[in-house]
Amino acid sequence: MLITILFYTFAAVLVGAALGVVLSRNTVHSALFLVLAFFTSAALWLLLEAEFLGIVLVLVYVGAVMVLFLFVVMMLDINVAQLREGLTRYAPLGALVALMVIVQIVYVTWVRRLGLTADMAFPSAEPLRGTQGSNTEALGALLYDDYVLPFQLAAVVLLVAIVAAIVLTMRSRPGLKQQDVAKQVAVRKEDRVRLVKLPAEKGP
Amino acid sequence: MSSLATIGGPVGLPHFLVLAGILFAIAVAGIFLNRKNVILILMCIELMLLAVNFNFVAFSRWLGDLDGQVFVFFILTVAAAESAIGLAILVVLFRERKSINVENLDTMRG
Amino acid sequence: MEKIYLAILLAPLFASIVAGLFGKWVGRAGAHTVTILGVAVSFALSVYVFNHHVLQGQPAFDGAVYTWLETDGLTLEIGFLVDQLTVLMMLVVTFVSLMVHVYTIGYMHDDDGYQRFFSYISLFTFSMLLLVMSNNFLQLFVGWELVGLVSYLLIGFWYKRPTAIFANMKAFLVNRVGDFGFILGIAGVYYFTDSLRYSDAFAAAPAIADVYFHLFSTNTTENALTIICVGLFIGAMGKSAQVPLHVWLPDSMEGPTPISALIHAATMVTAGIFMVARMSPMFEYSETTLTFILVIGATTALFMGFLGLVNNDIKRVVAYSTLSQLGYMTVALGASAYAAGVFHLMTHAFFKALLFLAAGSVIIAMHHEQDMRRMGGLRKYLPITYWTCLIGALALIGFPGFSGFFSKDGLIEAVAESTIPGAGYALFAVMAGVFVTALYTFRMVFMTFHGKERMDEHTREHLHESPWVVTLPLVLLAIPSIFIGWFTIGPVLFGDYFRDVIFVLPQHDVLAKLGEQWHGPAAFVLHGVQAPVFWLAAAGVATAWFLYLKRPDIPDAIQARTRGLNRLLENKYYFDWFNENYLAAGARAFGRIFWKGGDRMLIDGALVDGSARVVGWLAGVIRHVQSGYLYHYAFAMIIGLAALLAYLLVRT
Amino acid sequence: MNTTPVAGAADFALVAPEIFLLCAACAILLIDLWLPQRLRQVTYLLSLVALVVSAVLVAGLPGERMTAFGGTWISDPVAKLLKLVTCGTVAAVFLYSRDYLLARGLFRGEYFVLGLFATLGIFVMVSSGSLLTMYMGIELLALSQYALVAFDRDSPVAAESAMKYFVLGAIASGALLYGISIIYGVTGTFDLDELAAGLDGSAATNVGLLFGLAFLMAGIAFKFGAVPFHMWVPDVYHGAPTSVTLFLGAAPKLAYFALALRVLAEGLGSAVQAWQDMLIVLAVLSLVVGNLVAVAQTNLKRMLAYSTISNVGFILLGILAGTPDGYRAALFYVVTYVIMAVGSFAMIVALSRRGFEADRIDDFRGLAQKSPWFAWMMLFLMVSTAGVPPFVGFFAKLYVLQAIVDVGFVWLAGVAVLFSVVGAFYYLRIVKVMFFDEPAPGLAVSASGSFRFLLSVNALAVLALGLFSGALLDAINRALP
Amino acid sequence: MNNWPLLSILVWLPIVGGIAVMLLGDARAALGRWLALGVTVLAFVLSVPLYTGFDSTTAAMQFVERLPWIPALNSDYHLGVDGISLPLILLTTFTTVLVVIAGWSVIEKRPSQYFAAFLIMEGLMVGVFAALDALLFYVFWEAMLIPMFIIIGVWGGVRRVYATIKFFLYTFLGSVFMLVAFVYMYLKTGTYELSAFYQLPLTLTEQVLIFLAFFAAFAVKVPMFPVHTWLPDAHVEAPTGGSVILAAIMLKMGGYGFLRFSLPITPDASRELDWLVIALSLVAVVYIGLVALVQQDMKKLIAYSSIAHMGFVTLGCFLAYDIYANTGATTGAVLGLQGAMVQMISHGLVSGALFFCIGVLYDRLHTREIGAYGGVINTMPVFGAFMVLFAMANAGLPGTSGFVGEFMVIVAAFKANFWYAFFAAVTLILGAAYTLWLVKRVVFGEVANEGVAALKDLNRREFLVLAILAVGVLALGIWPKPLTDVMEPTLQQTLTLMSASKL
Repeated sequence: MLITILFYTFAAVLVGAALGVVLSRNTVHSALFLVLAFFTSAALWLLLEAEFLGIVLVLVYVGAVMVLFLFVVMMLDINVAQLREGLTRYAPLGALVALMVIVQIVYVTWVRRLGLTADMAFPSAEPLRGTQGSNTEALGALLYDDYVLPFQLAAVVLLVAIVAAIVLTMRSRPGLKQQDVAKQVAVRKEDRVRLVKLPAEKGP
Repeated sequence: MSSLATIGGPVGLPHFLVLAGILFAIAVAGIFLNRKNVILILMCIELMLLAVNFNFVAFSRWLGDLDGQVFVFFILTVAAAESAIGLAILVVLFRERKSINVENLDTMRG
Repeated sequence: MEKIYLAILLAPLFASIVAGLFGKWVGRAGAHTVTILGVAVSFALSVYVFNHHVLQGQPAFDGAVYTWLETDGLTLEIGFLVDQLTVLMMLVVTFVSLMVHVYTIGYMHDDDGYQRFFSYISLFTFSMLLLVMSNNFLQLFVGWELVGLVSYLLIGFWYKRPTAIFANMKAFLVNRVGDFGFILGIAGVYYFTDSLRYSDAFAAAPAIADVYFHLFSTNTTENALTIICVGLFIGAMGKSAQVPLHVWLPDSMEGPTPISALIHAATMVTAGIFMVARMSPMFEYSETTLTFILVIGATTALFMGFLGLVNNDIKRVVAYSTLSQLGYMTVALGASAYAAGVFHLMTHAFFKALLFLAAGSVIIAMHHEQDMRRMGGLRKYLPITYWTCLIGALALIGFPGFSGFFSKDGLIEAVAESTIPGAGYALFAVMAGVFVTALYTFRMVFMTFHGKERMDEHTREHLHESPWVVTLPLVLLAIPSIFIGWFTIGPVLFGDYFRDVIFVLPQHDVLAKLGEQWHGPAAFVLHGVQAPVFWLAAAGVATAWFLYLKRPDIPDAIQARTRGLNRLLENKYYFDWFNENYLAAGARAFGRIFWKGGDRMLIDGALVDGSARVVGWLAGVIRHVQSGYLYHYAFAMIIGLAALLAYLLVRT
Repeated sequence: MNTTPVAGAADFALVAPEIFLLCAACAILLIDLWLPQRLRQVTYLLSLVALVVSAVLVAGLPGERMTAFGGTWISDPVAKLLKLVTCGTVAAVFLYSRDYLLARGLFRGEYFVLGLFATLGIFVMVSSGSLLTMYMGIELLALSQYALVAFDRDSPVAAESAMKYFVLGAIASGALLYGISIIYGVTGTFDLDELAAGLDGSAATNVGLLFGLAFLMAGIAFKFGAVPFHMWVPDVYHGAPTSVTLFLGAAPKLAYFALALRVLAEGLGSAVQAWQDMLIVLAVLSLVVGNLVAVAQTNLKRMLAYSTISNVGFILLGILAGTPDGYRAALFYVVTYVIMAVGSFAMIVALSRRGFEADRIDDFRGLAQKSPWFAWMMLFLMVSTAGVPPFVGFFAKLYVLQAIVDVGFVWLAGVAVLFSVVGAFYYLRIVKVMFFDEPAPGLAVSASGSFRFLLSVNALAVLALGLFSGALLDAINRALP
Repeated sequence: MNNWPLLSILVWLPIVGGIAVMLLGDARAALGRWLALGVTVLAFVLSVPLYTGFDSTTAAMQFVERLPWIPALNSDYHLGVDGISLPLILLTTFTTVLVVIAGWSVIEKRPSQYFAAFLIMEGLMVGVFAALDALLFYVFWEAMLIPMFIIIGVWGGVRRVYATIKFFLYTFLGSVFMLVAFVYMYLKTGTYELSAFYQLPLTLTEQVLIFLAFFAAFAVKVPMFPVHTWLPDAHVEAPTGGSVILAAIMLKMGGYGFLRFSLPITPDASRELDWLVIALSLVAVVYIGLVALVQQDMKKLIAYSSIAHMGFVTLGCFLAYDIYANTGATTGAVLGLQGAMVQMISHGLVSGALFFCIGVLYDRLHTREIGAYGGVINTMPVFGAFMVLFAMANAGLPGTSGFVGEFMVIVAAFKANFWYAFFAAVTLILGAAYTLWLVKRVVFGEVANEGVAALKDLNRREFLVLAILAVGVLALGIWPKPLTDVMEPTLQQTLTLMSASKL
């Protein structure tokens, strides 16, 4: 019962937060709603015994990504007034389509039960535990064993993201003092040291 | 720790799936309902991925199979990378246009 | 013998090629020498062949020269069928052609296209020989069209004259209408015999006569042989200028006079007559066709004669006379008196060529003035021309003793005997025609050679008789015009000259009935003098004398009184008017409708360019979906996704 | 846990090319950092070397189908073929891009590095044995492409198109993932082999599976650029620097083909009827919209983008046949299309100069008089894409037609050829502009020797492959037996 | 000589020559011209042994060459000639020589590409007629469009772009359906071999669909009403050489296709649908004849006349079924087929010659409006003579080649149905009407204007071309037997194939 109450509570908050993200006229508010959504999701995931992921969601998402978002929002000095207009005349149509998608999803998952014949209730979750009874350990074992390849690829994806972010945003503005590694490495002594031959001063 | 199964309450897989579906739909609607702010779109994308993750987590729990959670792990990673690039593009866009208004992104059409 | 036939055929062709392609090198003298030589060879050899087949009674020759093509069991050959009919035609053709060649030297003396002209007339001789010597329908058709081609070239010989180049096109096209029927007839022959040889067709004719087609609906049937024969006869109508395909012949007078004589009087236009006579084994079995022929021929004979009454162009009067006489010949064919038709063809060839050449001589003298109203009294300036012309005129009106008398009288009597439906009308027409013929013929003679001199001073001062090259052919043609009937009427009409060649069913054999009363030419002449035909002719001459010499004011008065009739005649029964304003204009109008409405608007405009426009329009419309707005794009994706989901829901 | 490690030396041997490529990319990234601008050529050359070595390594892979890393990785002949073609294509793209980048001050090492990362992404997709690996590959490729599109930071259109691409791509990723999640839920696995083994004939009517499939399909369709998930294509092709368009238009198609092949044909082969129907709709729409809208374009890059969409229709036709013949035909189509697309975009590059993009159709006016040779080369490429024999584009279409007629879709073949005719119109328009119009002022091909040579080889290959399409067909038959 | 791969040489020699000419470039155009002439003459000379070495007693394919081409599809590089293709190949090599001569000095714009295009065309056209593999055939068939597209588009008249795109798309649209039909049959037989298609049993529905697909391709090419409208445009805008090739050879491919593909492969559908073909053929004769009558542009007039004449080809091809139905025997059927073939060859010569004639005028006055001429014969007597000759041939005058085919088809048509012959024979009148009216307005009459007054008669090059054509036209008219003998066994075989039901 408690679980049920918790589920519905969090679910309601989650949906509300999601709506808040979409409907809020202030970008910062949206971002904060999103944070809220992540938090409630983490809670729900905990109900599903996905502790590691719940924590990661909070840590990585709220801690890193959302901060990044906020950072960008702040940095870009956006004309808030201009962006405030928010939803427009197409809103009803959009809502209708969204509703349609929801109806379809609900129909399939709820009414048709995805065509699955098995019990829809959650079974006991032993396999989700590692030898230590920890979800994290079990995940780790999988990641470094079965999924070692995707794991490495995830690293590459992050690398690409880094490279891309740098390529796109780093720019050398004129007048900016910047270290040029290549120049430093390629420097030759002729460039730096000028040997000046001075005639010896004649003694008096 | 108590589990959903032991309680045997009315909250089952479909509840989570529907919740995820609703999230997904809201995210999608958010993308095309929003006429002004690109950042909001990026947030909606995050929301959408969140919905997907819900599915995975729920299925993982229901199937008793950790692979789903592994997938979520990767999605989170990728999503982070994605938002980094998305924001980078946003920055570039803003530098060029001094605006992140979606309605201004229409120089190419037809 | 084959080589001789080939030589007859090819000598003029060779001459024509030399004169035509190498005219510059051989020069004027070279051109006329070689062509005259060519035709002379043909003529001489024709005489030899005549001797061989007719006088020595050698059997007819029927054989191929070379295989034109061979397919599907059908062998198409170029070959010869030389028998009495052929020989007769060959003689007529080569003789008249020779005369015309000689005459041309004088007539075309000052023309730039001298060599070209000789080349053409030699080519014509070749084509005509090809036609008459043929032993199959293909070659017949080839010759048929080739003579048409030469006719086309010659009518338009003076290609700068707008009237000439209009007339030649008209001639060709009208002939093509005839050929349209002709080729269908030929195709019909092939349908039944799988062959185009005369012999096969003739043999099959009785059998074909029993076959019936459903042409217009399944309820009506048409006799197959009738269809074939009518088709063939339509060809003849074109070539022999029968109503309503006669319209080209008067216009063809735009060509130089020698060819009017050669082609448009003596030879080519009689090809139709020849052809029907040649096909007598087929036509005999189709009485419907014979009736058709009778009616057409009779109409032509009478009504074209009327037109000769109102025309003032000397050549055109002769031309209408030719039309009328061709009608006579056709009537003879329709009455199954093929021999009479061919006989009239032969005599007519001489006297009509004579008349034309005489008219040409007049025209030379008048410096190419053809209007008879500006002539008169030429008798004393052009004595030879006058006398020869008079001979021709007497022959034409059928003055007893002249060649025309024998043929025309024989013909009329044959018609009188005929029992084929339509014979009554035909008899009336040919009888009335006699009067009309005499009237217009002597109108022409009187207006030209007698009476007041109506030409201007300048012309009168320069009037003199034509050179010998012109008068010699006149004289040479005048001789047979007078005498040939005496010698030939017996064997040709009543004898066995055509025995093996022309086939007549016993119930149609009018000439045989006449033959029962045949007592030689002299008796025939005597009988002729008492017959109404003679008196009709005499009345015609008298009327002409009265109207055009005695009281020249009366014709104008008559004309003033009968304005409607006069207009009808002057407009040639409105045939040309109808053809030009309805047929030709109609074709052009349809062409324009089809082109502008069908091709341009419907097919090109609506379908081709239309589909291109639709594509362009659609492209423009769909293009707008690509609005550039991110949310539209996203929206489209979601719609697509929703559609896929919807599909899935429908499916499961 | 005492399980034996999933990965061993043998596994790593199968990913040797990828490992090398990754190391090379990282190395180049580092080396580039230490190079002065005037030595930037080194990066370029090293990238080419990396591709060549990768290709050699790929060629050295075993010829039969093998799996590694617990089934997440597949090494089979078709993967080998696709990787080899990818190496060649990317190398060509690099070669074509050099002058363009140099002229615009974009000649930076990152272009090549991102290109290599994208190549790695393609490799991963091609060899994916599970949906997870596939997803990683997709994202690796996609992220690299987003970055490449925005590579010209001073171009407003590039940023705009990158943004569109990114957002829509993310939505598509979301849909794809949603689909994967449902399929995972229904089947309990995202290993493709297990998936295939676990499904039977009833799969095509399983509502859950189909539900997932629909989302999955949306993702795949987006990647391909099939209508109605195509909207990004014209804008991105148009907005990106031509050298990037060159990249986008070519090699990734190979990966998307692999995506479809692996997921639909291998993983969900039992549900063929379900995805066949969906693909029919997508394919027909792509043919119709792609060909129609291309007609109205004045910008060559946009036109080629729509042309891509229509060609995708053909590729999908091949796939939807659902038979080995169909997959082979689609593979043939993809490979040849890539060759033609590279050449076509390279032609734009060849004509462009600093400050002049040569991407309007009008810019090709009178090329036949200024540079007849290149006009003919472009003609080859255009008529080949239009599907006129004896060029290879014709055979590609032919094989696709064979495949769909074979499964009874004669009407689809009819639609396809009908819209090929519409398509022929706009390809002809290029020919028309080049050959029939008077030259535009200042038009000339100012490319370097190697560029000219490669472009000529490229265009002539279109002809040669057409004349001897049997050889390529044999190779493909061996790769996809 | 018989061991030489003659057909391959005829296909590839011109193509290689064309590429060589193009590579020589405009700077060395003079050399290119001579090279082009050399290649075409050589090709013509090499095509003569095809005729002399041809065994005209058999319907079997001769000079066969066969190499594997696309083994995976069982598609071979398979060439050969029989009685149908041989005359058309000869016509091709013959006409191309004349086209090269005719374009000798007239083409000033990009001459090397001009000659190259024609040479490549020649090779492809020979390929079309020689291919015995459906795929190979299709490749040649379509590839041909490209050089023609260029020829019309680059060297054409004012509306050349519209015309050439229309031409390309029209024919392309028709052909693609044929491709689908080929694919279908390939899937049934497992090979693209033509002879396998002949033996493939097909239901009536299949046959009808395949027939219609073929029909789309061939009817456009012939062209038949109502898909003919590309032709006048293409002809009018094309340069002289293009018009000649178009009229002389490309149109023949439609007729060839009917004989080679439609009739033998879908005999039952042909029987079921022969009324359609025949009706459209007769419409072509009458409707198009009337349209030709009112044209103001010489080329357009001849183009329309081409359509009308090609109506005889299609008519002749499809008479057999009605002949059998009407007479209970097939006598006359081969006559119709022969007529169709002869008509094709003859039309190649005659319309080619007429387009040359118009080209001669156009080169001088740069207009094709009939109204701009008149009395040309005064200043150009030799030309006038040729023009009249070819006009007469066009009007089907006996003694010229134009007569032979028409005569055979009309005569055969009577066997099928009186009305077929009736409407076909209308061409005697209409054909003469539009042709002679053209001659009257252009050639005859007083010198119409200063332009005509300043005309110069034929130069030696033009004379040569027209004289050669004139000889051809006359020779074929006077003695067509050598031509028909070659075709006879093959057409008999075609008749056998088209009368053998596949059901």
